[in-house]
Amino acid sequence: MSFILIILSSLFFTGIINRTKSILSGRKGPGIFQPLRDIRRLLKKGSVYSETSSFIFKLAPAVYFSTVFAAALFIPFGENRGLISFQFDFVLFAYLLALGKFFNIIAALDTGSSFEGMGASREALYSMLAEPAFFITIGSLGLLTGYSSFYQIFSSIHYSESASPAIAYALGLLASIVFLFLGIIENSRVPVDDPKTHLELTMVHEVMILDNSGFDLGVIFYTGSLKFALYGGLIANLFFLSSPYAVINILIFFSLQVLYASTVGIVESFMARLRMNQNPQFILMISSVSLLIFIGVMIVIGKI
Amino acid sequence: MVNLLLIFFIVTLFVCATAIRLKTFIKAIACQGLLLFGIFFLRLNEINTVNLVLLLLETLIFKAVVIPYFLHYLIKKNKINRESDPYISNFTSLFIITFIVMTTFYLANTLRGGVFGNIYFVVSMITIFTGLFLMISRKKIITHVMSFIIMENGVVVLSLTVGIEMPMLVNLGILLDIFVTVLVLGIFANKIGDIFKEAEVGHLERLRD
Amino acid sequence: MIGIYLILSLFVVFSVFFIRKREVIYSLVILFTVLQWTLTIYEYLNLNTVQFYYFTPDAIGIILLFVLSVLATTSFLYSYIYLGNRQDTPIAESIYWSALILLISAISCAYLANHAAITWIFIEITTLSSSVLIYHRRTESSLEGSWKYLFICSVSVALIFIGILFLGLASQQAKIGDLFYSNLFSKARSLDEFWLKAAFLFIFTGYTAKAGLVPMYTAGIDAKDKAPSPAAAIFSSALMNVGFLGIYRIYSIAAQTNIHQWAKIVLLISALLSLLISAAYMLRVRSFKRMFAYSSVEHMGLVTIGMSMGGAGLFGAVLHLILHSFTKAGLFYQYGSVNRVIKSKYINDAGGYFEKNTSGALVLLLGFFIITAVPPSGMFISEFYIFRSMFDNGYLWLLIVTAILLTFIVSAFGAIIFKLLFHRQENVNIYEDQSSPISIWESVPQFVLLAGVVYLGFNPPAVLVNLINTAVKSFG
Amino acid sequence: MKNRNGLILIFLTLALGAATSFVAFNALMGRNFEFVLSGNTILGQIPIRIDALSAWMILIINFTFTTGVLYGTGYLRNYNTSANLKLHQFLFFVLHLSMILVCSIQNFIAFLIVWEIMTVSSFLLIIFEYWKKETIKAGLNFFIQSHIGVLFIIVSFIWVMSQTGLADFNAVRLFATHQPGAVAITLFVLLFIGFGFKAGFVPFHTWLPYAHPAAPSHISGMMSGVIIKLGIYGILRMLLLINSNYIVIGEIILFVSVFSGLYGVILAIVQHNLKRLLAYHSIENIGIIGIGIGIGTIGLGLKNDFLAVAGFAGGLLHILNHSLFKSLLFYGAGSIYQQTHTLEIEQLGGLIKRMPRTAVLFLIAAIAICGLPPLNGFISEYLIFSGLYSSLKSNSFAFSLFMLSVFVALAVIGGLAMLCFTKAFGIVFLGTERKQYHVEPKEVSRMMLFPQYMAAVMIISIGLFPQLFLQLLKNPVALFVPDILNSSNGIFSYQSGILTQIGFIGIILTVLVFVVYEIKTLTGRNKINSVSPTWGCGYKTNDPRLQYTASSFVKTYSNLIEPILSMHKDVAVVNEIFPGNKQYSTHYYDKLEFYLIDKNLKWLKKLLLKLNFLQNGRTQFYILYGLIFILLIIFISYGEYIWNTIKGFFKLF
Repeated sequence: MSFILIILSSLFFTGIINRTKSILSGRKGPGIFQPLRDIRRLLKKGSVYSETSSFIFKLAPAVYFSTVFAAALFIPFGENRGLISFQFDFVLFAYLLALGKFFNIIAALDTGSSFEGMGASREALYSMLAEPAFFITIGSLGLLTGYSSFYQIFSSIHYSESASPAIAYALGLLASIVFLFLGIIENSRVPVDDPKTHLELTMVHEVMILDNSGFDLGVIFYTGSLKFALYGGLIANLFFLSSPYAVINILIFFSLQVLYASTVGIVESFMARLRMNQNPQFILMISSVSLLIFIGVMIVIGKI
Repeated sequence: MVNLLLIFFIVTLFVCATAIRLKTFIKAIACQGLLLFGIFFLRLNEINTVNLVLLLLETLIFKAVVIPYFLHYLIKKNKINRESDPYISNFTSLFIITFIVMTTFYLANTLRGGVFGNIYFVVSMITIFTGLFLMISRKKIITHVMSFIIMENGVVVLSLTVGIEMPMLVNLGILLDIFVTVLVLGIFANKIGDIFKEAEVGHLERLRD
Repeated sequence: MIGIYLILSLFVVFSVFFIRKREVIYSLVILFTVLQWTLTIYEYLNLNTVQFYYFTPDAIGIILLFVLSVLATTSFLYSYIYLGNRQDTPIAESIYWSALILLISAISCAYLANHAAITWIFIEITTLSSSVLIYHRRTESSLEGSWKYLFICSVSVALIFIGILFLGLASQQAKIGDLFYSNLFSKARSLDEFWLKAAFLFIFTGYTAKAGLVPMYTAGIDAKDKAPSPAAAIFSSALMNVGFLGIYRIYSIAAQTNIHQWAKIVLLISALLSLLISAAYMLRVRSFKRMFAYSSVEHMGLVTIGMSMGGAGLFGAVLHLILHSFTKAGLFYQYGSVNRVIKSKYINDAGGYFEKNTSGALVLLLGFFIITAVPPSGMFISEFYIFRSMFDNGYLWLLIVTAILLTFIVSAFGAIIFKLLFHRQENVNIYEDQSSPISIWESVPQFVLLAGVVYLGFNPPAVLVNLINTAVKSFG
Repeated sequence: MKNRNGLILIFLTLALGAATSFVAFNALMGRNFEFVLSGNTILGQIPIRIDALSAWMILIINFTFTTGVLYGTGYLRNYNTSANLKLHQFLFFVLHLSMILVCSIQNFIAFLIVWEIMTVSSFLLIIFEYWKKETIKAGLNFFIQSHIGVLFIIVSFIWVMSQTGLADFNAVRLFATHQPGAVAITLFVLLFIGFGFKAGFVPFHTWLPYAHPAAPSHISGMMSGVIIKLGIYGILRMLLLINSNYIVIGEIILFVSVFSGLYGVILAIVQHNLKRLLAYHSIENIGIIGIGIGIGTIGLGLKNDFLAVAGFAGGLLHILNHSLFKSLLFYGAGSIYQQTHTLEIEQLGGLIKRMPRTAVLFLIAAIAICGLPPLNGFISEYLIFSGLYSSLKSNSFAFSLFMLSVFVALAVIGGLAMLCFTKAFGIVFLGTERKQYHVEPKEVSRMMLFPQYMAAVMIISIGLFPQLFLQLLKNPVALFVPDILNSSNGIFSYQSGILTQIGFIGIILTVLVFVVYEIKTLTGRNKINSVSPTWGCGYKTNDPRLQYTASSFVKTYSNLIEPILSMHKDVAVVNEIFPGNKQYSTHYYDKLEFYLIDKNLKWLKKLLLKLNFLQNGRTQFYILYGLIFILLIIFISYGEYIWNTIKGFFKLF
């Protein structure tokens, strides 16, 4: 259920971002489905391989895509579970994404270019720094609900019934913020990274895929937006109402995805990219936010 | 009478301490041998012949004659210069020996009586420690040998306090000891004299870590 | 038997000294070896029986005598090899042999003597003969070494004599009237404490020269450094055991009285200082033999600690003594062949022994592990016992200090040994030209000794265990 | 000649392995093996017990040694120093035997003996290339440090023996039950330190980074694969025996382990030498294993079976996993060294084209060690994670916070490991070559590849079918948590159910990758695929020196952790107008090693060397010592008395 929705939303996610940006910058930007067209065109194209690169380079995009794809299977949809769900599935979720990153990085190193190595090193470092935030957040949510899989956690979050609703809602909000920024980092958008920059030295993600072309590039692009949708889905799960009509939830889902995308767009158009050496602080800041969540949970379940 | 001899004995120690020339040293040793003989002679209340012979051998022959002569011969043969140049100046050593004498007497008196009261014991202790002190404070090998002999004399005196009622064995031991050590020490000193021309201990400091 | 032994050995000594024909000497040496072994067996067969009025073989004496006989045999063998590889005058050789035999017979008698003065006399003789052995090379440094050894030992022997006189004083006052260990031991309680203390102090200080403990260990180092390696093997094993035995006897008397605690403290001070000094010098020692000598100091320190602890500690100490004798002797023998491969005796020049003489290198390797009490070393067991006794007696701090020092020693020893074995030496002219290559058979006896150490450590025959236990029990 | 020895060795190893594995497997299935050697007066009785735990270790040992002997025989082909080689092979067998005995003997003294034999033989195996100075140095370092460790063990054993009078391991249980808690904890801490030296827990780890590069690669594989695990075995064994105060003990273990894990990986990243890097990773993995054991122990303390099972199962499984992928990695490093004669990461590059098989195997191991699905590393880490997560629900804030930090730490370790191995694999195997080789590197012999395939197969199969291996772990875990054996307790089946799903996902993932890749190739067939130089952003001539280097790869990171590690920079300042050639080099030093070991060693040595005036070659002094000693003793015994008399003396006037 949620899987299909995620796929759907992923189709126009990037489009929405670009649209928001264009609107905000007063341009008549490309249509929402422009990115899809790009991807389709790319998929049709043949590809150019660097002579230094090896099969790793060819394999990496496939792995990248399939890890994110597999990860998407975990996302539940409100009351009804995701395609795959078991205890502590979020560990696997996180590590799947990590696997994808792993291959991206070594693929970048495979080209033997200095710029791509640079990007790779940044990507590796940032994702490493981002991991605590995710785990703490999920951990504390699990603590709040007393469950330990995406499905159970999300299906049993009912802020109103918790000991102190106010804090609970605050927690939900915080969690969504954390997920939002995690998504931004994972896809390396502003403020961590600016995909539209033209100086390789300042890129993170884009510079890693300098040498990819054709099919590979298309796959990578699509995976990017899929990832966004993934996190959007996670956020959405925080706010589903337990109502008999799935329609409402579906609406919530899409609206949240749109909201998310446009937020990213807004951020991108109003914020400048951080300086490279400030990124780590920024990312760690998210972790500390997630620690706040933990404290909040402790308060809610009355351990402090 | 005996006490007089013992006093003389101590005097010889002072002589050794202040002796600048090795000759005096040797003389003092010879004279110690004589004194020892006298002491033995007077001390021994009953004399059986064997004991007497042993005594004569020990004191008169060896300590008074043979050893001094042998030392003298060594000095002559190895052309060892005649000064017994010490690390510590004669004055200081004299002072230290006096200190040793005094403290020993004092401790002997203040400590419990019995053997401590016994003057032989005191003298022997004085002699032994003086011998050790001379050994430590002198440079030449030959002086080492001499101070060793002095120490041995002290041991002999000590054995007087103890060894009278003891069996012959102790005397035998002393005899063997003197014989062996002095002879061998002498021989080795001689050898050293042959190999290192100027027979000083200073040359014997190669073996070290 | 002792009488016969004394006469025969004297006869052998003199005839070796005067008849300077190789074959005669060798046959006489073989004769003496047989004599030595017969003595050992005979004394074992009639244990604790008074012989020749002054001699009574007791358990520990027998043990050490056995060790001595083994080492004497091997030492003869290696002396044969050693002299075979140098061109000495027949006089020098015959002096060497006679001195060696005299030394060994004196040591055996000292083991068996039951009378303080008698022991003392034989100790004196060992001093003489060993100083002759040290001087065998006829070089300046060897002369210096033997001189120092002789002088220090004479002084310490004099100290021992003073101690014995005090002991006599005590025994007079206690109406014992003689100096038989057995009598003193049985009537120990009646001895006057003050004199006993004095006697113990002087005798102990004197015997440290032989036993290689602080304070008088100094000369022994030079002696082991300068003596030919087969003799050095005896020095650092059997001769040290004599010193140990002397201390053991007087301490066993003291242990019966109220001064036991005091005597224990004296022993501990000396032992701890010995460990300290050996550790300190292991870190900066420059030549191999000196290193071995210092490690002997360390092991005697351990033994002394064990002895002072008594009980299991004493058991461990005696075992340790035996094993250490074998191991150290083996190492010294092996060093004899190292000397034939590598000219320099200094550690800095050494190296590459593994390629030059593999079997010997293996001996050194095994010897290193065994001497540092790393299993498969029998010494591990004895050290374990000693440690345990320390723990049981509540000397935990001592245990810790010992452990730290031992670690230092192990590391220093290892660094040196492995440099000798493996270090690629740039200047090849330190190696002797292998005109007479060392055959594997030369290493075999050493392997046997080391194997013996392992065996005795892990599975000591009942005989040995009983002997040690009787010794420990007699200690009270 | 040489080959024959090699074959004999292989045969012996396999025979021993088969024999012991048979026994061990039975034990693992729950039929424990036990008989008592009637020792002698010295050793006492020597019970030989092989329970499930020993069995697990023995099986791991046997597998690793099988791969090791095969790889080693290929690896040592080029060494033709016959005597040395014979000795090496002999010792290899001794090591194998002693390790199996370590796992089975349960008598204090006998255990210490085999333990030390293991140390000695491994030490001698390490210094195979004895002609290198640093090899000897590293070997001795290893030897000494394990010696210190053994001292700790000896002391604690002596303690137990003198309290109980027994030499059997069960004496520890007796001791622990009859003593107050503090004593038991102290005992455990002593033992933990002792075994920690072997296991390489921080701060007892400093020997690893030297020993591993020094040893020949198959030996490094052995060491990292199994030898350090025996330290873990010892700790586990003692845990079984000291069954009290589990919570405190568990927290101790957990704390040390987290520290080791983080410290190990943090330092691993900045290493330039491949084997050194791997060595630091061993420290990290020991940390992970320790975390598992720690939470298991805490679970026992809290009577929380789920926690205990997750912890111990994760820890034990990770022992196996680490032995697999770490040995594989070391074999890979060995192959690289054999072909290129260097292990400096900065000098390697582009090897994937020259030795593709090695590269793939290395990649598999790298992914596994990062704990990424679908390989075995993830499985054990998952188990540990699950334990940690469930332990969050405790009823004290402090405890939860502690657990959360451990939780996060584990996650961070994973991330750092990823950073590290992307660096290692990427720089070494990918890109273009950074230097010219005298001999062109080529793929290594089958003899060396085959064992690596064996390990790789194991890795993948554990990754895809974890539930089977979890079943094997049932009895070992049951030693700690007995009541998982009765059928009512569903924890085990529950976990294995989850693992089945994980394995299933792994399979899905692989299939998915394959499918996508196939689609691409199929669609790509009728298109123009061209090959051209890497896009240098307009810079035409591409030169290998332009590539991103290992140091620059981790530069941002090393700036972040500057305070933790001490970096020595040799910077050449450019101050002329026409600067000449400049060198810039950085190398990192282990701060803990500096502060804990080097410093103390220095002052201790100074202290000892102060005694050097003694043997000064002057006879007078030698006699003086005697005199001083006598006077000292007199003063000690009569000091007070003499003092009084002297006072009396002055009173006279």
